[in-house]
Amino acid sequence: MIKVLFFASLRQQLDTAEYQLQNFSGSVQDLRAHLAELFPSWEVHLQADNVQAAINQEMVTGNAAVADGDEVAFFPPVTGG
Amino acid sequence: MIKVLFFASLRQQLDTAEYQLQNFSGSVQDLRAHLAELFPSWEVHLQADNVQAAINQEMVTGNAAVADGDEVAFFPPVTGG
Amino acid sequence: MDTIEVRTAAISVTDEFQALREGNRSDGATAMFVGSVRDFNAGAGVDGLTLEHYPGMTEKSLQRIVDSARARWDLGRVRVIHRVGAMQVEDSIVFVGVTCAHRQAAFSACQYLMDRLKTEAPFWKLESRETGKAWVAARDSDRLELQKWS
Amino acid sequence: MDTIEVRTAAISVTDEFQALREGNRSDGATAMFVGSVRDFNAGAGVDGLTLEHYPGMTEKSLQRIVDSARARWDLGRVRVIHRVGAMQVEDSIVFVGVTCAHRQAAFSACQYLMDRLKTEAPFWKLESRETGKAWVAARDSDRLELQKWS
Repeated sequence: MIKVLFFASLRQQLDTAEYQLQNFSGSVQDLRAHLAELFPSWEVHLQADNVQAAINQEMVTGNAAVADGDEVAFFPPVTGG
Repeated sequence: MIKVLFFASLRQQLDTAEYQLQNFSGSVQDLRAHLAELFPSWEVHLQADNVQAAINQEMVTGNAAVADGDEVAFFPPVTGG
Repeated sequence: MDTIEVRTAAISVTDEFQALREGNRSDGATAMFVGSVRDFNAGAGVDGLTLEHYPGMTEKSLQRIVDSARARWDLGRVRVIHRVGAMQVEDSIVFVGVTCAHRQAAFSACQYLMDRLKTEAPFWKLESRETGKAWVAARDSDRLELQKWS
Repeated sequence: MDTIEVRTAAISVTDEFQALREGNRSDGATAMFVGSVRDFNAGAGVDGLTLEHYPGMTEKSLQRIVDSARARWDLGRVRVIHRVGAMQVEDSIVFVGVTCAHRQAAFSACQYLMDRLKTEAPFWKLESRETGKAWVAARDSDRLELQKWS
């Protein structure tokens, strides 16, 4: 099982804070494509150039591998401080 | 009349905070030499390389001209903050 | 001694300064930065904002940034406090304070912590503007500021 | 809005921060520096110190430094408070605080004010050490720091 989290504007656009996925293997980029196939309305938001990703609370690039049990998060560029 | 002020370690070394002088004309450097002549024990302290000078509360270099009515100050490098 | 807090409670600069200084006899320098809610972001009047974060990752990210600052400079106490939730104009959003024996290192570390926090720590601002709510856009200038540390 | 004070009364960071922020809706950034009496200057234990200054020239010098900072950066409020007279270890000697719309300018201006104050403003420290009283020597490193502003 893979837990996928969405934050901030992305969470609002997808109207989803968390989504759980069974039986996935591939990269972060593959996961984005897979979710966009499952929910076509997500594609434009999830595939935006500036969307960032973390695996198990560490920032990663698109080719990082997702493993079973991982927590994967997608979010826009950060704006704290 | 010229008012001459001394601060910090220089004030302690000369044991003088203020000295008033009549009928002087010349540069700051000339004033140091003049005072060292008047008080030979001041020479080593007043002519030290790191002694700084101000005329009318503005920093100056040794060749600045001293005029009647001026307030001239001598002091060591500053150490505030 | 690091203190890292992500919290809804208001920030007290009085308390933060006291925690940085109390019993601290060896660090002559204290550099501090406070980021406040201002009312003219992007031209539209701002009434307040809501800070969202990624619980768990945010704290880890801040700790990594502080660790990295300590690896660069010999620091005394470091405090990073970031509010989340709803805030009003003039409220403090973030406090970063550093003590050090040396002034330049205190300034550099404080600025470094803010520069990295701004570009790495998972916080997002939702502003309440006259025209409605809007997510604040990240600024390229914040990314460019990182170059001075590389 | 400049506030420049040379005074014997203790410095309150609480009061200073409030004066920088109260009703300040446009400046999101506040950078502050506090210099404190520390106890290991030059290796000898320090109990306290006495700050001497040049009344009149000191205030003029600080005003000129603040004017020069304002010519370099678009600053909001600037506060420079320097204590004189007798102080104990852990007391605050100097507070410099700057508000600005931009973080980098706030940091730069605060550091610039301290760098120039350290090398130009007529203050002198007399330390009470275990070995007796001693005037603090100026440090070459303080003069070198000025180069980054030229």
